[in-house]
Amino acid sequence: MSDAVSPISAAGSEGFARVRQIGPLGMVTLRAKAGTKGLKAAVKDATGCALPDKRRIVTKGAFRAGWMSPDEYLLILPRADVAKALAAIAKALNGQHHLAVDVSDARAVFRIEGAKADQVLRKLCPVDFDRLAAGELRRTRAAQVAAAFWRDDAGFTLVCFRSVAGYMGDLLRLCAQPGSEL
Amino acid sequence: MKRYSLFAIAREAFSHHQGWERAWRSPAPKVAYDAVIIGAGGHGLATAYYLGKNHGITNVAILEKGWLGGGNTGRNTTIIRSNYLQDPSAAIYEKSRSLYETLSQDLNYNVMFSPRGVMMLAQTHHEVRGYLRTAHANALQGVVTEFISPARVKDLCPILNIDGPRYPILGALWQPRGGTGRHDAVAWGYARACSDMGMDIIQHCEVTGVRSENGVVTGVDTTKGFIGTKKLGIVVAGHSGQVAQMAGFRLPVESMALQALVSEPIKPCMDVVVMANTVHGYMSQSDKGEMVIGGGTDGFNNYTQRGSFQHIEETLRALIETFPMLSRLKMLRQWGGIVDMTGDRSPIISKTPLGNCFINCGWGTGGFKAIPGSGWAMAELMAKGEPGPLAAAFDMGRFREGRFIDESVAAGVAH
Amino acid sequence: MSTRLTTGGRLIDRAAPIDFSFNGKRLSGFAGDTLASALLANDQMLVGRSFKYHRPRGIVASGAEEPNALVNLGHGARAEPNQRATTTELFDRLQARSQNHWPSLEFDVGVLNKHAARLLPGGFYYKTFIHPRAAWKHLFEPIIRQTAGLGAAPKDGDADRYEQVYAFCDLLVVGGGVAGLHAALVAARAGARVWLVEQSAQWGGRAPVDGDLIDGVPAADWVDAAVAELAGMAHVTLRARTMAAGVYDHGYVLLDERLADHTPGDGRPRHRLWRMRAGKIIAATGAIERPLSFACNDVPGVMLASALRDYLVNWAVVPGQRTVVVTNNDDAYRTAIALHQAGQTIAAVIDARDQAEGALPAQARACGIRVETGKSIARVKGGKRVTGVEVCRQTGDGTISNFLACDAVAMSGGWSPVVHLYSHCGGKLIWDDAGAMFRPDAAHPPITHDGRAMVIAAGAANGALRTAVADADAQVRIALKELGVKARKAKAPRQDLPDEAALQPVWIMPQAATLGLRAKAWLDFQNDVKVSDVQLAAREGYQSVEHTKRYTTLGMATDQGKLSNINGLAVLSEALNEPVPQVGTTTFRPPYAPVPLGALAGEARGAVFQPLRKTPMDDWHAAQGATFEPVGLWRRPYCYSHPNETPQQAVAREVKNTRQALGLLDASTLGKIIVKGPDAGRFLDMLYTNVMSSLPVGRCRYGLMCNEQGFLSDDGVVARIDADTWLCHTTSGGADRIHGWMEDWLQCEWWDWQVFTANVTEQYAQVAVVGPNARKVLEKLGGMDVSQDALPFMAWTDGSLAGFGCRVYRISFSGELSYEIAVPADQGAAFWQACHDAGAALGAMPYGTEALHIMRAEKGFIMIGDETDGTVTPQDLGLDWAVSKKKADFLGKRGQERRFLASPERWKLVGFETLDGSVIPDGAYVAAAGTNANGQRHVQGRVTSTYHSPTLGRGIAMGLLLDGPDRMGEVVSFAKVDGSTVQARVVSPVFYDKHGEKQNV
Amino acid sequence: MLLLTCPYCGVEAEETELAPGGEAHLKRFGPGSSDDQFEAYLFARKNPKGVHFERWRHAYGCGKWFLAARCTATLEVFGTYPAQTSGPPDDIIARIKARRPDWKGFA
Repeated sequence: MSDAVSPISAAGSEGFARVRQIGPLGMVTLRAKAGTKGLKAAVKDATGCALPDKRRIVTKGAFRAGWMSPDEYLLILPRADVAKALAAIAKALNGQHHLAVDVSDARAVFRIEGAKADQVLRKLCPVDFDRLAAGELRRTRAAQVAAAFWRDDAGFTLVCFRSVAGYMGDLLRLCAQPGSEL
Repeated sequence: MKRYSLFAIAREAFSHHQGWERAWRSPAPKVAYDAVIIGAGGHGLATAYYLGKNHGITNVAILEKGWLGGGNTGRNTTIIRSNYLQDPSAAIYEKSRSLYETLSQDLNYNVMFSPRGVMMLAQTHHEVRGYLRTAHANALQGVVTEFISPARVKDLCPILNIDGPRYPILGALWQPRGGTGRHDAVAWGYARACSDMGMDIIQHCEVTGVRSENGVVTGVDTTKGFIGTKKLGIVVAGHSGQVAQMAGFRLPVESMALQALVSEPIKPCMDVVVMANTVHGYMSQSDKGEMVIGGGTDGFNNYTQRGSFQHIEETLRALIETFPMLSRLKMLRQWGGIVDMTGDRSPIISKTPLGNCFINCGWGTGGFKAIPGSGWAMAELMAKGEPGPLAAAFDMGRFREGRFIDESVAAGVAH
Repeated sequence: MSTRLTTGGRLIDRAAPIDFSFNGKRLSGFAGDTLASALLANDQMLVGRSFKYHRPRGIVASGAEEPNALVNLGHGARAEPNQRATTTELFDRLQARSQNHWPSLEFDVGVLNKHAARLLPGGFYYKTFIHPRAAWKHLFEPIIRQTAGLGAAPKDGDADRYEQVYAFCDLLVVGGGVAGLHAALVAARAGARVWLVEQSAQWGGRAPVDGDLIDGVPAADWVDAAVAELAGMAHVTLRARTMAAGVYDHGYVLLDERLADHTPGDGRPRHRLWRMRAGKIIAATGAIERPLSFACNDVPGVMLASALRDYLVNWAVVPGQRTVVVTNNDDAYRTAIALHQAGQTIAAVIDARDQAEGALPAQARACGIRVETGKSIARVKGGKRVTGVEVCRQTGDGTISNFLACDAVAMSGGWSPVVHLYSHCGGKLIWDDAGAMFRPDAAHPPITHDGRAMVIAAGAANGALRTAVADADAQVRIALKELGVKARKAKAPRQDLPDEAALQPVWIMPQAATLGLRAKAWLDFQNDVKVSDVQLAAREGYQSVEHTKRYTTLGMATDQGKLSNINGLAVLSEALNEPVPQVGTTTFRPPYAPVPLGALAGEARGAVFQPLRKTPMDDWHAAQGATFEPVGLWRRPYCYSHPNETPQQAVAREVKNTRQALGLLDASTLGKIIVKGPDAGRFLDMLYTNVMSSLPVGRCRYGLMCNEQGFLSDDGVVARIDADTWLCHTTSGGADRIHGWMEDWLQCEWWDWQVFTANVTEQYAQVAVVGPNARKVLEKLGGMDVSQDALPFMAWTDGSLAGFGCRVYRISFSGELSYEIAVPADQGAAFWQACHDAGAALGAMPYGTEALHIMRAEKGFIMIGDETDGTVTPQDLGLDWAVSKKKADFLGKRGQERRFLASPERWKLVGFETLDGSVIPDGAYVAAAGTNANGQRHVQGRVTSTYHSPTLGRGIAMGLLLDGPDRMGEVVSFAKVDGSTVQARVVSPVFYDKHGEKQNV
Repeated sequence: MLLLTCPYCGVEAEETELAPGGEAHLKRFGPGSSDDQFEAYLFARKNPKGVHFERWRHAYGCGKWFLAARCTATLEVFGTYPAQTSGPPDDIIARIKARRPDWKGFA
């Protein structure tokens, strides 16, 4: 067993906003219909978080639970806790129709930080950032690929697929170049 | 009809061009005709022209709800080629291309057919195999094409970046006798010739109903009154579904917006037509110097003659990657046309549930190049009541049988 | 003599001189100049040549409507043709060259004198160059192309970068004149999120130039205060140098911001394209003055009256020392008065109206300016610049009454509202007889997704030429109401303007101008369309306004008819004897003014042109110097060439090594979708042509998917994970499509079925360990039992190898003993390296996609996209065994029952073996005797995959052949493109290890 | 550039976040259906110039398919609703009728 290697090895960059890749994180996709018996408990047991409302992401320390669709949640947690979380979900949802799967390796995660961090994403995502609520998990498009992000602590955390981590890193750096502040 | 020539121009110049006669008459509709064609676009006018020329039927009216040539004929990117994969397509497009070669002389109207050559770039191994297949098919179909090397590609079109890091050009399917034409002139030339044969082109005359008795069309209601006819041809491109509905049948077509744009004119820098299917874009340079660029089709039903802008952006990204010198040129104008897409993206030239009613539609994104051939085949169908060899495979029955004419096979895409 | 006055110029900074060059000549201007004002200041009247006749051209206008002053700007990777001098801000060391002439601007051999021009009326090319046929392509067309085309084509890529930004607002106000500023103020004070954009670098529009008073203060001061107030509000965004290029459906507006056009190379993006989504759009885009159509109105020195005033007031530049003003309205008198006040000489004001008694004419007369009413210009004298005008009666045919020497002519034919943005999405226009103009029809606006007006015109753009602020106030209140924003009650600012008398529409000057004069009266300066051309078009039956436009090219130049359209339309309507509204207008299309293609492509160039999907082992491949090929958006190694090895040699080596020792393939791109739930088995039985519900846990099964037509769309191995969980492998690049396909059926058709899917393609790196030594290397890695007994062919198991937690599948796409091992993607590179390390002594080498393809072809395995092309059924490929006969239904079953698909005459899969051992060319067909009714050769089959087999040392191929499986042993001939043929024997498509002994050991 | 509100996640999504999916409320015909039925299912489309019901997937968002009622002549949107319905909901029908009094109804 070797240590997990992040999708791209490039270091962070300083533009008018700071862009860096973070992780590795643990991630679990949980699919279950709202109202499924044990769903709340499953999310709680796996992450300590309440079941998120539509388009919300709930944070509890290093654990997060995000609403992805009416029957899909994204649980974010330390990598070491994934197996434990999967076991907790299996237990809580035992006998209920659901799907829980480790997707920790399938994603790349970026932090975009600084007072103008939103400007970087405004160049990539068709999202009204002025109206982005606190604790909102927005799934959308970043340039030509799918992405999801939320705002916290003077910055944004952005999740995309692993295979396009290089593309995403390049894009974010390009859009944060000094001189291109909005 | 006064013939057009350099001498005629010189003669008229002395009288400040006061002596030119009308290119086509604007008559009021007669009570009835031997044949009525709905749609005075390129295809409708060509149908009428060949009805007269090949079949001696000249008591014909061509009804147009707007101005003649104002639909897709007047808003396409004017590419003429016949390097199709499937036999029926290759046959009708090649017939069309060969008619284009002499169309200016046939019509005594310069349609500016410019056989400058069309190349379709192969940018993946898969695309190479697809075009090699087309080249083989074309050789057996009597269509002159050739798969050429990247060096030859560069030679024919120096502004191409053949070493693109992402999609280097691996070769191209080259049709030297393909090219472009002046779209408006095609409609105008046919209109003038039809009018000269005594046919009535009736503009601003919208068909509002199709009347039939016992499965046979008797005439059409229009904004200029009822017009009786012995045969009816429906040749209305994007609005085919609307007219078919009036006639009481449903078509396997959907109407969508296809977009195009031109740059500002620049001095000649590109002597061929280039199509790049992997990155989705095609381009030629008009005689005026504009870079004429074809964009994508929206994926939703739309009758607005304007499309969604992201397709223009996608096309331009692709073309700037392929032709880096484009970046500082400017978009002068963009527009859309409504194309009717069939289930297999190939056209329909077919009998209909009504005995004397025929339909020509579904040319999708490829109608301009087909105008003469389509008119030729449609005229034969209307005159004889049965399709000739050019039209036979394009009947509507193919959808029921699963007998597709699927050209996407050749476009380098798997499905 | 065009010159700069020693005082004045509200926009220039005389303390900041700027050097620039025109046609290599060093000139100087001031900061704040446009290229046009600077050229005029340097007496450079002649700036270009017209499109068709190569006539000398001078500056006519002062903004985006300029048809003539187009230059080649910059050089090398910053060369830009057709740059409009009137909207180009001057910067240090700007280099401009004039266009469309040879050898020089002053002496152009392309110029056509009046006799030759007479041979080229509108539409002349349709009537000639018909014979001989070949001459068009080889002679006429090349000449026409060379003489057309304006600027030179850039040769290089672009040194600059571009970016795009998404933006949102409640109200977008387009136009930073007083109407736009006021509209923005009202909306901003009401709390709406407002954007205000202005295409030029300055706020205020015409009002400061004309010296209007607003609420009693000079317009310039009012503008400054308004801008300051707006700039101080956090919910307001102000952007100068930003043009609203186009309005699209549902409130989408493209705004082109020119960031660094005037500061090239400063590191900023050159343009920024804002993709605005606005709740409502106020088009306060102003109006454009119209030229008048008199003979030789194209001679340099003839300008719009408003432009002349702009140059005087903004830049202290006067194009002549002695000016004639010609007009049909009062507004142009402002120019005469302004020139007079600046100490310039006005030869006369020629007013086509019989009376000119308004306040402005009175003021002009009071200044001592001579006013001639009922008069027009018969003809302008001069070649490369105006030397005088011949004056005549407007009602006559052009008989000259007197001559006025002058070196500039200021013309005004009235004003046309800028209705482009209102029209882009279908807003209708109405003809305003009083103003002789088209203006927006508020009853038929362009509508947005909620069915309400998307664009509301305000101010001069709405036809309120003299009550712009009041109109803007009314319109913005309508907009706010529809947006649900409550506006504060307040009186609109008062605009104090002198009264103006009505204009008199004048479309041809003089009214009954002779043929000769009409043939010299330009409508479209750039495209050389004259009054006589439009009249000819009408006479020849090109009577629809679109026909006229296309026949004559009126309005099709790079200014898109901003100056010419209305005049041309009116001339057409007179020729047809129909009122203007009946003739209608041409369609306004985006963009309002040309936008660089680079800006529209945005950031997507070079490395980020498209997303490039990489596997976890990609760095390793790159380090090994792999030749990559695109597979969808993925890149995969095609082969790994050793030094001095061609790709072909590398592929052959990779095949042989894999068959003889050990090959390693990065198979991570393979699609992996988990399907789970009580109904998952039933669901997969619908999706696949064969039965998946019966697959035992721990086993794998190859499956086919068809579309509803019955044609093959994907294939792959399915593994049963547990009682209600399956893992479906798809083709590389097919995962998203197939996952979407699954979700479509689950969400839209069988939504009551209990099935969940998850696309886990990227969670795993997958390595194919292939060849006789495959088991040995896994044993060497150690950690689990991979023996035939423990893990038989078509089984899978979870375990660990060398400490890597993994899932191992005993499947083979090569025919060799083969394991596919999935490990978490983050460990993929390490596991891949571990396999190589462990395999080094066993002959391990990586292989790429081409070796993969060859090995599968040697085994007769089909490849989606090669054997299939969207028109091929499983039965065509001899895969009947994988199509269930028992299932009542699956996707594609009904389609396959249709006549053409069920026909016994379909082409079927066979192998081909050339008699001479050569490789059949890719894509070759098997011809049959005779031709069809269209003269095309009959065909009876084609090759689908053809390779040189390194294993067998000769060409092998698969293909489809009529009655193929019944024709084993028969020799058929493939037609090559050169007309020759290749003979091949029909054989089984399995060329290697026919009984599958190697993979199952 | 359409703007459609996803009925599942409530995002007012622009067209680039969506994938179009053709006519809505088609009835699937499988084995046992007549040639007419099967041909109509696969190919015959209403393709109206006016009120149209169609499928969209919130592809870059929550991934769900939904249905939209839209005018193909003006691009006006009358409403969106979940895909798990066999016909347009009453409130959308009412809204369409209010704006298009001469609309013949969903058939």
